[in-house]
Amino acid sequence: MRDFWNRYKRNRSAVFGLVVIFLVILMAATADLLYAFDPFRLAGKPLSSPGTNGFLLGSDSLGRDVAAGIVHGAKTSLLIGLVATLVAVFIGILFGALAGYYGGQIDNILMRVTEVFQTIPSFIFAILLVAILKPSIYSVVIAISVVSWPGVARLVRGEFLSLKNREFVQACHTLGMSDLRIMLREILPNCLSPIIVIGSLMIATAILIESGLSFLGLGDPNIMSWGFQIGAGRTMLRSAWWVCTFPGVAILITVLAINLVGEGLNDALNPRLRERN
Amino acid sequence: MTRSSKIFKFVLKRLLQGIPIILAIVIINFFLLNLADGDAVDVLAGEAGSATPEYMAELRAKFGLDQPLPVQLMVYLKNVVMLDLGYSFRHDMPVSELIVDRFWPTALLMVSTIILAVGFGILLGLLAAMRLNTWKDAVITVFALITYATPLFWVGLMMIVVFSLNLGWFPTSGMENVAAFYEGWDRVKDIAVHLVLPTITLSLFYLALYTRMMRASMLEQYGQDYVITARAKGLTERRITFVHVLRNALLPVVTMAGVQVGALIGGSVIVESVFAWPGLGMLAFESLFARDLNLLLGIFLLSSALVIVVNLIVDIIYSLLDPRIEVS
Amino acid sequence: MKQKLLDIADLYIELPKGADRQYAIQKVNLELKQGETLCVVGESGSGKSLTARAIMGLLPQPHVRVSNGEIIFNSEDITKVSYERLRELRGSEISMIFQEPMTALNPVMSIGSQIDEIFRYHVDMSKADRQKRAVELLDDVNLPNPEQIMRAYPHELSGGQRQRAMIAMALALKPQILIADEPTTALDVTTQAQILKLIKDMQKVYNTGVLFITHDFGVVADIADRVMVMQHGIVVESGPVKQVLNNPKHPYTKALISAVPSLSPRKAKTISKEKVLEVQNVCKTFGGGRGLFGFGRPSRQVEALKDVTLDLYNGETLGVVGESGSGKSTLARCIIRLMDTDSGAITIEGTQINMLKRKAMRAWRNKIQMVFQDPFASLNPRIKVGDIIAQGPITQGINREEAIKRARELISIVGLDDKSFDRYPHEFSGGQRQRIGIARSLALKPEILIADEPVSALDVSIQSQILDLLDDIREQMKLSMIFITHDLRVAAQVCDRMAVMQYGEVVEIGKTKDIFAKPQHPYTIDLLSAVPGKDWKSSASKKLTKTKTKSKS
Amino acid sequence: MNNIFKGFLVAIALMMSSFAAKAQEAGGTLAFLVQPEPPTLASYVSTSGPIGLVMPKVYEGLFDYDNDGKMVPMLAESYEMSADGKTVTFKLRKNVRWHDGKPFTSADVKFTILEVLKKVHPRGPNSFREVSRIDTPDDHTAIFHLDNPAPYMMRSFSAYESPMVPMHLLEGQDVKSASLANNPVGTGPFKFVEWKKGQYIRLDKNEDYWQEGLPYLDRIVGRFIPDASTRTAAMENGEVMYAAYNAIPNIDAVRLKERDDIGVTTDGYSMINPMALIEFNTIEGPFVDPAIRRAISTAIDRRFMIDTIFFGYGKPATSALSSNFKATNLHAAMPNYPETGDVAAANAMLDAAGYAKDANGVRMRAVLDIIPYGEDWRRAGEYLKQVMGDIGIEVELRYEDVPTWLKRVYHNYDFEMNINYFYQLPDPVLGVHRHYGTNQIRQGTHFVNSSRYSNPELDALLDSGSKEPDAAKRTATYKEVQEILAQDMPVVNLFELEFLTVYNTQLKGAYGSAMGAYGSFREAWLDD
Repeated sequence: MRDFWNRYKRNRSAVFGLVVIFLVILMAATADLLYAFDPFRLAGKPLSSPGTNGFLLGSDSLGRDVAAGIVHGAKTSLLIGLVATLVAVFIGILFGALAGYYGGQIDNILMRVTEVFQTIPSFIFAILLVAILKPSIYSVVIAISVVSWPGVARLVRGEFLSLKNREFVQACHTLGMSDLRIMLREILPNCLSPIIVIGSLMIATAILIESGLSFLGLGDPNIMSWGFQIGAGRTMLRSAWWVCTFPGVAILITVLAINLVGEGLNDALNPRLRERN
Repeated sequence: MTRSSKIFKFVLKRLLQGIPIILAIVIINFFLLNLADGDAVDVLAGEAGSATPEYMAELRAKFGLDQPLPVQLMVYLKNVVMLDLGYSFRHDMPVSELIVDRFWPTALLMVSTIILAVGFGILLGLLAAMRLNTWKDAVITVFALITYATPLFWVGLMMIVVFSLNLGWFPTSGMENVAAFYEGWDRVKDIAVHLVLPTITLSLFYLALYTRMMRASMLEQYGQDYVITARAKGLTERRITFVHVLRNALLPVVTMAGVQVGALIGGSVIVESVFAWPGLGMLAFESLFARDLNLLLGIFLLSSALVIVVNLIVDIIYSLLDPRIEVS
Repeated sequence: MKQKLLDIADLYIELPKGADRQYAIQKVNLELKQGETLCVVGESGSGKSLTARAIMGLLPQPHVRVSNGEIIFNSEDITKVSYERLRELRGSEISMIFQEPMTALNPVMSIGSQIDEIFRYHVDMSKADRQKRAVELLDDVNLPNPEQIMRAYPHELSGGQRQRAMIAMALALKPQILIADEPTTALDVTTQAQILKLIKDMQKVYNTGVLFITHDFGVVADIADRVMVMQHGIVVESGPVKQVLNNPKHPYTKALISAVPSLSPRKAKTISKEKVLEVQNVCKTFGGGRGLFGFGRPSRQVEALKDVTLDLYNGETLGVVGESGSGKSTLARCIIRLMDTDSGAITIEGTQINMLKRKAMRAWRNKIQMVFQDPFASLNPRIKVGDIIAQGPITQGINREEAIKRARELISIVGLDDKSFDRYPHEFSGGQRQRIGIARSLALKPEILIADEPVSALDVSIQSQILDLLDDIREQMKLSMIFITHDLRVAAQVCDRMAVMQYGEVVEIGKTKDIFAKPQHPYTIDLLSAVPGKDWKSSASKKLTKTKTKSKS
Repeated sequence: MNNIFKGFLVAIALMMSSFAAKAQEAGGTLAFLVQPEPPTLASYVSTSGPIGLVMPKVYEGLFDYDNDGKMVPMLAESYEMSADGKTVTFKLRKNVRWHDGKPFTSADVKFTILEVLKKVHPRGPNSFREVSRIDTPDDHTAIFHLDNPAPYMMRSFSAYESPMVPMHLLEGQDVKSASLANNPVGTGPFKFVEWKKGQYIRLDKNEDYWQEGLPYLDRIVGRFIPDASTRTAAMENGEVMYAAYNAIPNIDAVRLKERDDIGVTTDGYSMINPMALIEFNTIEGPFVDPAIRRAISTAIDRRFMIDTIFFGYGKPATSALSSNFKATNLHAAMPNYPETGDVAAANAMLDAAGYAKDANGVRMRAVLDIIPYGEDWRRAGEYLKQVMGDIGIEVELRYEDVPTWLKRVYHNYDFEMNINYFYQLPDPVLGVHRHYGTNQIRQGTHFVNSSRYSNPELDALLDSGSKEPDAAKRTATYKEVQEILAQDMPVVNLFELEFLTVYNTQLKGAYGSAMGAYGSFREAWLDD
């Protein structure tokens, strides 16, 4: 663990990313302290520019506080990113592990299913799912997970394929260990590093997809998120730039930071790739 | 077996393998769409202003929407097998005509985006890897990270503001100048000018992706044993980079490009919407909200087929780049 | 008088901060003359490879660099010349071949174009001339069908062919110095012998000075004129080959030499008549590609085992010897049910275990266990050593406390510190890991132990320790053992009987002594004659045994 | 007052004629926004908005209507009505040809009215319900025989409302699926050339147009741009010159208005009278009690909604009827419609009605559905959620797509309250009755009485309102109607929408008529 941290901290931008994410999480966690009111509240004069009328980052067309929205929206955006990724990773591990471990017809069938989901134009499919399930935070999470798991499945399958022939796994067979135990206890922990790396990048992508869905008007109307703010502010980009610029910057910074952390994790977990020799 | 006949067999096999996938996609979407509330008739009636229930029932009968679902599905599948994608409820036109109309703009945007993203991605990744840990590497890396992390529509809107309104270099939207209706060569130039902003916008995200990937891939390949061999042979760094490392480093990028095609078709919805580009993405979006079942299924069918074909092409390119992979 | 080609004086190579030592090599002095072969011998981590790289100017800079000393090649100091000059020297004056010809060749370029490059970057020749010269080269290194090889890609050649191509490439411009970094380690013995001969032959033709890096004294005995022994970056001994091999001065050299297994087989012991394992007519086929939708019969097939029959008697060690692709590992995996057999019978105590269902097989798992080849791949890096050893008994239904007690006992039996129990595998060296692997296999108190190349990934000095340990344990626990190896020297040391396999068939089986004395099958004869250093070792070992007996008496 | 108004009109007329005096320049292409892309071009089957933007340029009606509502002869030169009002004789214009060269005759009129509009048009069966027979004694005379007098029919002959279609291209076919739908052949000033899906519809000048010298423009192109910001950018860049029905968002219109080359007008919508409102489910759910509905109406700050969401365009509703009906003396301001809202009063009303707040200040929970026609309505929903929260009604917003929403509100009645907007049209009979009449509770029919409000007293008043010829009595009747509705409030009116047309000032002669964007553009021209 210490080793890992030593390797991680060698990548300065990854440390920077970690600090930023920490700050965003802190912001989300203390949202109710920083802005102790409903972010949808009509807090003052509409379309106040940043710094006027007591609005740090300005207000939107209904007079809602953009800063309050960003702080409260952080919670939603991070949660959507995290939950959608967890669900996708779970499905991906399920498919990938079974396919990679058992091979043969099971692999064949599961990979065909994966291929189907990889072939469907993903964003349109996500839109379809949200439209059918009706826009809500749950349908957004489901849609993002459904379109993101095939990548994980392929990755996990590849890892399982190579790990299942490793001698330590064969040793477990010779001890008479059950398949489930071998998969969960022996193989899975050994492919966690690439899963963590791809997972961290998926959180970033999920946040971007959420904002894209909100841009098209498919976000949850009852929950403040950065995507919602952008969707609500995009028509006034020219007249009141701050309404959707600040949430856009929030997304940019968060996604950037998550990416930096992802790369840092990648470097630290796969030290081989770190530098040119 | 000769190489070309091998490739032919491979292509045939892959296309046949694609059929069940496409069918599965069509069937999944058929049932998903039927889970949704409301149908095409509701939308048409809602738009028309008012319509009596009798009139709506008549329309449903005309569209075949009064049949039980399995019957509808069988009828649809039977027609698809006969290469008939059916009739768009909303547009009152054969789906195939509608789709073909919108296919070319989509293909144009896709191809130009892929070329731009892959081409520049490879170039920038290469440059960053060659100038590792210099300011050039830093600039490229930061550029890639930022473009990767910026929401697409934001980039699009900003492009319009800067390049159309402030600088006046490019039109804001559309595929052709609708006042002029150019013919021949002028039309090609006109479309090219309209293509610039949407292509840049859509490709920025993928450009960033490929840049980062190419950089990492180059670095990985630089660490391989054959590079040491090449150095031991007294080759120049130039030759090592551009002949030995580059070709090996391209492999994962090519694979990635193939995987991304599906996402690209879908991801273009936003760009099509922002730039009023007449592609399949927007058509799918509209037909979804119009519950234009046949049209949406047709788009899913075509775009899935497109993804499969592009993946096939990528695989063939891959096998040309990597002699270890045989097309079979 | 042979001209001095290379003169290394007082060379230090510095490692980056945070490495396990400051210098990779210290105070290295070395000379190489025309037509001479200098062997640099050492175990992993001795700094022998970095020394070679330094001569080519191929250190992984800037982290690893020459911090002191000079490398004079024909009156030029290689550590000081310009990059451009260095590039000129590489490939034309000094060239190099590597251990792994597969990774050392660019996988996506044809052999022809990889050879062609050398000419293009060093001499001015027309395309046709270059082409012609390349074909000649491939012909010189005895590659069949040179024109076809020109067009081939590395993956289409066998390991030996790839190494020949590498040699052709290295010798293309008749360099004065050839550096060979463990060029035969990854090859089978018979191939190794051929490659060594090839290098010798080429050396004669071109009068090249060869710097040969190896860990195998057998190879040294076959090829070297002079020897230099390195340990932890320091040259501990050097001198003419006969002197070093037969009269080692430094204790490390002595230890290394005595660890080299002798080719003379061990004393045969009386073998019990009781069969503990019978393998009868076992066949195994691997399938290739499948039909259109991934269903249906496999289309390409490889026969890995053809009608294999052998018995294991109580208390004996049966060696299964063969080169890569002979089917020896497949056999081991079929016996322990990691793979299913296609036909035939594998019988223990009257039960045909190869037909048992997975669940039914579970009960038989504690009869038969396995020790794996790669100590790094055979231990799960995420699980503590104690748990690795204890998990077998726990799986078999023994309660946890009991299992842990047994694990602690085994840890001491295999000669590890009790503290090892709570550590992770990566904290251990290769030899220690192999001990852990042995402890794991013993935890179920098996009656039969299959050892699949248990020492081939280890340094020589460690090898003998592990072999001794296995022998002790076999005595102590009354095991019967199947010992799989490619190395006849090792087989000679541990096996009571041995079976020689080729292309999935057992071509010869019998007492070890008998086979070594009177091999019947031509393949066995080939194998025996290909063992490196056999002439030296058989004489040397006699001598050593003599000295041993002397000191005892 | 009246005189001043007339004087004003004269001034405008003079100004117009002075424009006319400056020679209209022929030629040029007009690109205008059509938003969204129309489903088909069959304006004889659908009255969908975007179809109306395009098709009146191709198909013509028998008459047009000027700003005063006077009939302007188009395909018909004149008409005569019999004394009993049961026979109407139309004299048709001669030398009018369809775009394919065939002459336009009385047979076309007869076919259009009887076989097309009366059968497949959404409003035709209503407009022409009394027409029993049409005689065509010659090619240029059409005699309508009515069962009862139908003066309202005479207001339905515009190109948008009742387009004349070619009999020779429809006869003997299923009108609903005829290929004419997407290849229209009309008599209008512009000919259909092509429809590039997702891009534009192109109409070229009809060189053989019956009115000599018209149209001025060589070509008009309707462009589809899905994204609002991009529409604005295209307008700013001069890539399109005309955008009606809020195709340019109000916030941008307000900004663009400041520019010299762009104008903004609210003219051209007087026939439609749009009203934003909340429909309540009066049968089940939390809003059965009218007291709650009154409290909600009282709490809402209508001025705030207009100013923040529509940037000042719109008028606060003051009754069930639009203030535009003041012109016909039908409108009367009612209580429970405070312009800037009165949360305290609303809370008091709810307290009085016995709905106590719980510890969290919540009296009840409810779901508010939002009409899925764009961001503005989402903003309205978000505002309403806040203001209802202030009076102890905790609201959850629901925003679904069009088909789901239509099904929910007008078929399943599975809603509690719903933001919507209705066209009140030129007369309450046409646009208002459908909200409240018991006979308008028609499950499965869109935009009728989804509140399922049923009040026999009101039904009687509405019935007399539609038949009463006397203006004063009608005023009284509708005052009573409005009083009842202000008490029962099955629907809370929010504000009268003002649609905006944004145009490039180079474009002349295309705006300011009663039909506005649904006009023919035959007199539009470009001034360099």
